[in-house]
Amino acid sequence: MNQKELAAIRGTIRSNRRLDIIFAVAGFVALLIGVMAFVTLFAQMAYNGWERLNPDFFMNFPSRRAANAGILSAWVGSLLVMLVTAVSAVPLGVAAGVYLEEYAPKNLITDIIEINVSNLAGVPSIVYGLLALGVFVYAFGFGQSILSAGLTLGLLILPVVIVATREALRSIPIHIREGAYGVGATRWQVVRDHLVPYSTPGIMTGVIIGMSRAIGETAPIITIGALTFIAFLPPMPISTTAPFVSFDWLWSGFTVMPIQMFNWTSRPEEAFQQNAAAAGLILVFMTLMMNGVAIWLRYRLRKSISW
Amino acid sequence: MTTTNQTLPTKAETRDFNFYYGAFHALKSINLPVVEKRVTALIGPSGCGKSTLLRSFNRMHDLYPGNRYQGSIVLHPDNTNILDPKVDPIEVRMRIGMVFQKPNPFPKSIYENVAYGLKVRGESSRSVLDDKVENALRGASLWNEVKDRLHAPATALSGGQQQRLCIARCLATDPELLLFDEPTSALDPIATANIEELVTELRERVTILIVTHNMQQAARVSDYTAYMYLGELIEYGVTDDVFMRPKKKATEDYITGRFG
Amino acid sequence: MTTTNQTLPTKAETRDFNFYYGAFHALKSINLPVVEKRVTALIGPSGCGKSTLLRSFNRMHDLYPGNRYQGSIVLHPDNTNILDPKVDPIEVRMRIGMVFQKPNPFPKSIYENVAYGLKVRGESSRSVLDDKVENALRGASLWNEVKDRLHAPATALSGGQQQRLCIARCLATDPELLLFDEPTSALDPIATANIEELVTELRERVTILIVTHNMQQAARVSDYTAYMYLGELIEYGVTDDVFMRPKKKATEDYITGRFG
Amino acid sequence: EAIVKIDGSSTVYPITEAVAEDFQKSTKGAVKVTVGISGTGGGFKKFCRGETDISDASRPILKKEMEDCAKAGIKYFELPIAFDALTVVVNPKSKITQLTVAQLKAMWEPAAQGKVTKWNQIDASFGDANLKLFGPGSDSGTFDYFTEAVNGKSKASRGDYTASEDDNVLVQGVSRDAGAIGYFGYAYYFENKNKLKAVAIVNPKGKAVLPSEQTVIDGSYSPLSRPIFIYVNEKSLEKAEVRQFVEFYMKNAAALTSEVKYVPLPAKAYTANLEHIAKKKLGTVFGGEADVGATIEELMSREAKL
Amino acid sequence: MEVTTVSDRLSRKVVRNIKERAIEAVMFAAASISVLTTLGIIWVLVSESYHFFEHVPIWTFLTDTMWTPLFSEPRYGILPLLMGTLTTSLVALSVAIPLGTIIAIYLSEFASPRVREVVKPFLELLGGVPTIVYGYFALTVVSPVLQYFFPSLPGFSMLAAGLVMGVAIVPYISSLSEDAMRAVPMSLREGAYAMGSTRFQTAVRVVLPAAISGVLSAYILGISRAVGETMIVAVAAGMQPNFTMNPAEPAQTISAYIVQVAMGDLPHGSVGYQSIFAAGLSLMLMTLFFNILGHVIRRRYREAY
Ligand SMILES: Nc1ncnc2c1ncn2[C@@H]1O[C@H](COP(=O)(O)OP(=O)(O)OP(=O)(O)O)[C@@H](O)[C@H]1O
Ligand SMILES: Nc1ncnc2c1ncn2[C@@H]1O[C@H](COP(=O)(O)OP(=O)(O)OP(=O)(O)O)[C@@H](O)[C@H]1O
Ligand SMILES: [Mg+2]
Ligand SMILES: [Mg+2]
Ligand SMILES: O=P([O-])([O-])[O-]
Repeated sequence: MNQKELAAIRGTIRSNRRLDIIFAVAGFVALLIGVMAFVTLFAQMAYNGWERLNPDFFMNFPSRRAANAGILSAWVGSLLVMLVTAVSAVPLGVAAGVYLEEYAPKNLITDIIEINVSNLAGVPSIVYGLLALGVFVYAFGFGQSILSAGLTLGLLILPVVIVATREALRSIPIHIREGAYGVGATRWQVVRDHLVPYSTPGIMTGVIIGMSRAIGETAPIITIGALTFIAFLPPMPISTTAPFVSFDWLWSGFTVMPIQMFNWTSRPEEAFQQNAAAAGLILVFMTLMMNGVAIWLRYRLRKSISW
Repeated sequence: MTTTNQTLPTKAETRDFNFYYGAFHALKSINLPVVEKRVTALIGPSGCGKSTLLRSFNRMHDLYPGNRYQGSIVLHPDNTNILDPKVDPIEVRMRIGMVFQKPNPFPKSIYENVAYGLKVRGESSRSVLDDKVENALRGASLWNEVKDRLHAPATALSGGQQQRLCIARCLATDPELLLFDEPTSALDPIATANIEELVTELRERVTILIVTHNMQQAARVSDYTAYMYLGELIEYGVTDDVFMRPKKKATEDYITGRFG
Repeated sequence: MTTTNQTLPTKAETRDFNFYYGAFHALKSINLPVVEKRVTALIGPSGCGKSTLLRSFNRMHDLYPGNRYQGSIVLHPDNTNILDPKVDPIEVRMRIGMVFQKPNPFPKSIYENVAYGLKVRGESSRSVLDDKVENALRGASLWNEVKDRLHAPATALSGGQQQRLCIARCLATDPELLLFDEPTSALDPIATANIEELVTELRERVTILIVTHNMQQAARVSDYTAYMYLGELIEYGVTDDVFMRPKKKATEDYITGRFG
Repeated sequence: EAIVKIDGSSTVYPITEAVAEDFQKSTKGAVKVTVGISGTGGGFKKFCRGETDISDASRPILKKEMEDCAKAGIKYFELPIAFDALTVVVNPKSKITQLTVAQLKAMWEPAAQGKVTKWNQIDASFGDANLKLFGPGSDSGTFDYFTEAVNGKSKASRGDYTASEDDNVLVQGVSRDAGAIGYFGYAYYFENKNKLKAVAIVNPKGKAVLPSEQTVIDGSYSPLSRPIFIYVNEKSLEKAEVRQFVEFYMKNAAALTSEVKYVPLPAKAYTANLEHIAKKKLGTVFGGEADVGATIEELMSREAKL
Repeated sequence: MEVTTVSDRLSRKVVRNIKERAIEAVMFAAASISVLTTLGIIWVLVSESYHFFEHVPIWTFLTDTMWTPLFSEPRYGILPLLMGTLTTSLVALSVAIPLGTIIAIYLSEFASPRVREVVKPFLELLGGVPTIVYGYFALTVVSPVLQYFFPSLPGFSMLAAGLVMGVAIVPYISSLSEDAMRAVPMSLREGAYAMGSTRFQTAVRVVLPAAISGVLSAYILGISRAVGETMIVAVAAGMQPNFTMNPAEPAQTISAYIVQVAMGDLPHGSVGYQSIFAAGLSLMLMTLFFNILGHVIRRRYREAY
């Protein structure tokens, strides 16, 4: 290649490179916008709510006096609702995911299920609220209970769990399956001994991401009608007298963090806005923790399971 | 089909066996005997159907939709046609073990890997398991290397060790026939030599059918060789005969490296 | 290093070339000439560093973190050391083309695939593009098969056609040196034969460096052969010499199939 | 398990919440009280299914709801507990200080939609600023009452105004827009006096009156003050804890109402409520219709019907 | 192998088969729950809307340009809500799609693995922030800032709500698009680089087209999210059914209308109450349309590397 051709090539490369640089800057700016949005949002809440973050705030029930009001019933409620959500969505979602990935024959029915799952993932959460109001609250008579709310959010995250399960299963190489079948395992044995254990971290990641979305959901909980003032905790699930476990709490009224926050933001007194900001901060912190756990799990997954 | 030494008992044989991936006719009228307690090698250019044939022996194709068997594969001495729809593929796989191209240990401990086949068969006594695991690992010449870390994850082993572990996993369940699909193609030369030696030793105990793309390997380890091309069995015979005095021009071309 | 026919001009050569994947020393002091308008084959057992060496010629390793070159690879006639940090890897890649093991056409039309390199080089005249695309496809013996469907997606072609398309994609930009990394290992025998024939034809126009695990292929297509083992260049020479009269015992063992 | 279940209006909620909080404290947690916000309508739906003991309501029970209750055999007491003074506010920069009901009507009536967009269309002296309207959502009791009082017909309003269920959102809106006017409960004005300016409303006697505890109780802030209620299920009252709660409510309503910035009823109204319960004066005095401008005395003396 | 008689083997097989079948049936039932959910949604929406449409002709519902179902002279035209929904979605998507795509390309092709490992979870966090929090952020921070630059902008506007909603959706789009681009095999990138492409050329001319079906799916999910997003628009967009596509005006979306009524005062069984189900049905049909579109696109552009 002679010098002239080389010079021409270098010119082309230089002009091609210019786009590289422009884009790198654009990418950086785009990222910055996202990051800045989060930082301002967080800073604003922290600025407004910082003072209210003391132990009393966590241990107090709601009150008409902003300074005495706390989030005890809200965070306990959120926790219990999440428990029901997890207990309902995880087994169902995992079983459905395993069925679709490992069992389902290719036919019309499974096609329908499949399209349906991807469609459900896009259904607005407020529509789930309408479903829950009609089905759980009235048709099944669960009322505005922890059970209704938990099941509603369970249905809401079901597609997320199903998709995460399928993805985790798909990432298990085919030769692991063949190895297990090769020594004479039945399909269920393969699923139980290999596929589910190996995909657990992946499934967990999906579940947690789904849950961190569910914990901040406001609209469907509003539609089923969460309580706003509840100055006691649901019955304890465990007792010292027989039969030791009780499921009464499932039927108990409740409130959750986003509802508490929503309620406070709509109060006339300025002081409640601080409470709302503090509750928002804690809510964001809760999702942050959950996401953190999910990220950590994903990291562990990459480390621990190698094929 | 060529003649073979019919004085030795056959462990299995395919009879007019055809196989279809959906509409694609991958194996055409294969008649292949597998002599008991001997090593039979399947050779042929890439895509000729070696793996397809091997995998038919333990009904691996059942796992995927659209595959179709035709004809029969008979397992002796009980004369079971393992392709018979009435025969449970799980039962077939319990009798016939398979080792794959890429070592595929489960991401569990070494012990759990070897014990898995036994557990699937309902064995739960700890002492029986311990014994059988040790025997299988010895059989796969792996015992000395791993006896101190039976509960370490299997994936931490080297490629060659992993492949021997997979062999141990099969041996633990005493298979009647052992299938190998290019067991050394993902391994380095030293690990390859180890596995080849192991195959030679195993032949005393178990019937072996092995696919390889390496003709030298076939020559070194096998007693019988089958040459396949485009889904057909071109030539079968005692290994030395096939390599030294191939009957078909196609076989000779392949063996002397004129293509492939 | 063995002697070589020094009367022919060399297109490129490595000088005391070492390569490290992080801490792993993958190539050790390689001195390899690549003779102009000839085919040089790199052979050796799996993992010996053939691909690593080949990919160094167009600075593919720059794409991943932690890789390190040492020594030089000189491109003639302008005597550029392509490993020099001052040399732009993009410029190197514009001068040196590469065809990979697995055909990797872009998910675009056949035409767009071949025109891609030209467009990257700033060519935008439709008629120039049309001409060069046709020439490149003819050069890769693909023109007749695809001329009626230039705007069909490239991924719809068969494996062998895809590989020839990838060759055409390189040819369109008139590379000074063409690198092939096991270009036929994913292909069937007929496609393989086509590619081999093409390589033989191409040698008239362009210098070729080809990695292959198939010794027969090396023997058939190459003028010079380099045998590598564990990151070292063991033997280099005219192909016939290396195959018929290897100087080193290791080379002979490998070529006669005693391992690998 | 002693539990009192309450649901309903968001307007009444702060008062009931305050009562519930203190009541629970006074029983040392022996009785549990829950309060929800499903809106007056949502509250009645539950109430008439027997799901709640008490329903908060910012308007009297309607015909449809009376029928529902009757069908389910639910009988109830209607207890007024406080006044809410609907407050008309403007941006502090605005020159407006007082408005007549007719002027309000000119702004808010359905016919004004899309046509009345400048202040000077109401009165030439108001300047040519754009008229920006803020009000509660069309499904709230406040909206019903305001439209009835101003436009003469419940739910008759122009639609092109910024509506929100959340009155703080309205506060934000009015405080940011120089040409803004809005209406909502007194408490929101009281807590945001620095950002808003209340407008005096010319009452039927021709006097411009600003809302305050005083003017509401003496009836001069008219027609924009309205009573708000709780409805108590008769059956529930048989439970000691509900009876106890209602009694506690009536005893403490005056103080707590002021504390959350609503206007309490005259003291005798609360005792009258308890008497009505004792005398089993069941049902509503409104006959399923909204009613504007009635004084509390008049209401207490009316005959109730189920 | 141990000697087992044929009958013994057969009986074991029968037990095994029954067990396997039972397990399969249970799993099938679990998978069917998702279908039941959809049927449940449709049943609830349709049965309540049915009563609504007894009062309101479908034609009026679809063509009237006023939505005042709770006023004394109710008008039942869904168009204003629809336009509010579309306008806020368009504003949101015109932020989220470019931003999300650029971030995805940047993370997948430009950023170092370390940066990616840190930034991606951070972005996903942004997607986990409760939308109610975003709503107040839009109202109390973004609106005033916008008003500072455009003094004529009202305190509630589709613009402010849409912009914040866009930021809230960015993580969905960037994360899924990045996944799709990561899934493009290295061999394609190597092919492009070997031809002398720069990073940008590789990213835009080879990787992006190769990942197009995944990227489009991410867009579709983003659209569904935008269309169904509730709390942000309920708080910040103004709750005023407004027959306009001008983002500088306040408006109400379908979802916002539903929460408004759900929290409100309406007696159940009234036409006003039923109207939320008709609105919900419209919303469901819209997202269904986009999801089916997404399905078709995925079919059409399925990755073929
Ligand atoms: N799942 C499948 N569906 C359709 N065709 C298949 C499938 N698997 C393999 N084939 C085709 O069947 C033929 C035989 O494949 P097979 O894998 O048995 O070849 P092989 O001899 O083992 O080759 P290799 O040496 O590359 O492993 C090939 O043409 C292959 O393309
Ligand atoms: N990215 C990498 N990081 C670390 N080590 C690597 C990497 N890629 C390859 N190696 C190691 O470098 C050595 C040479 O690898 P290379 O791929 O060049 O071998 P090869 O001769 O091309 O083998 P094959 O015939 O299997 O393609 C091997 O030991 C391999 O394990
Ligand atoms: Mg094979
Ligand atoms: Mg290689
Ligand atoms: O909740 P409301 O006060 O508007 O009935």
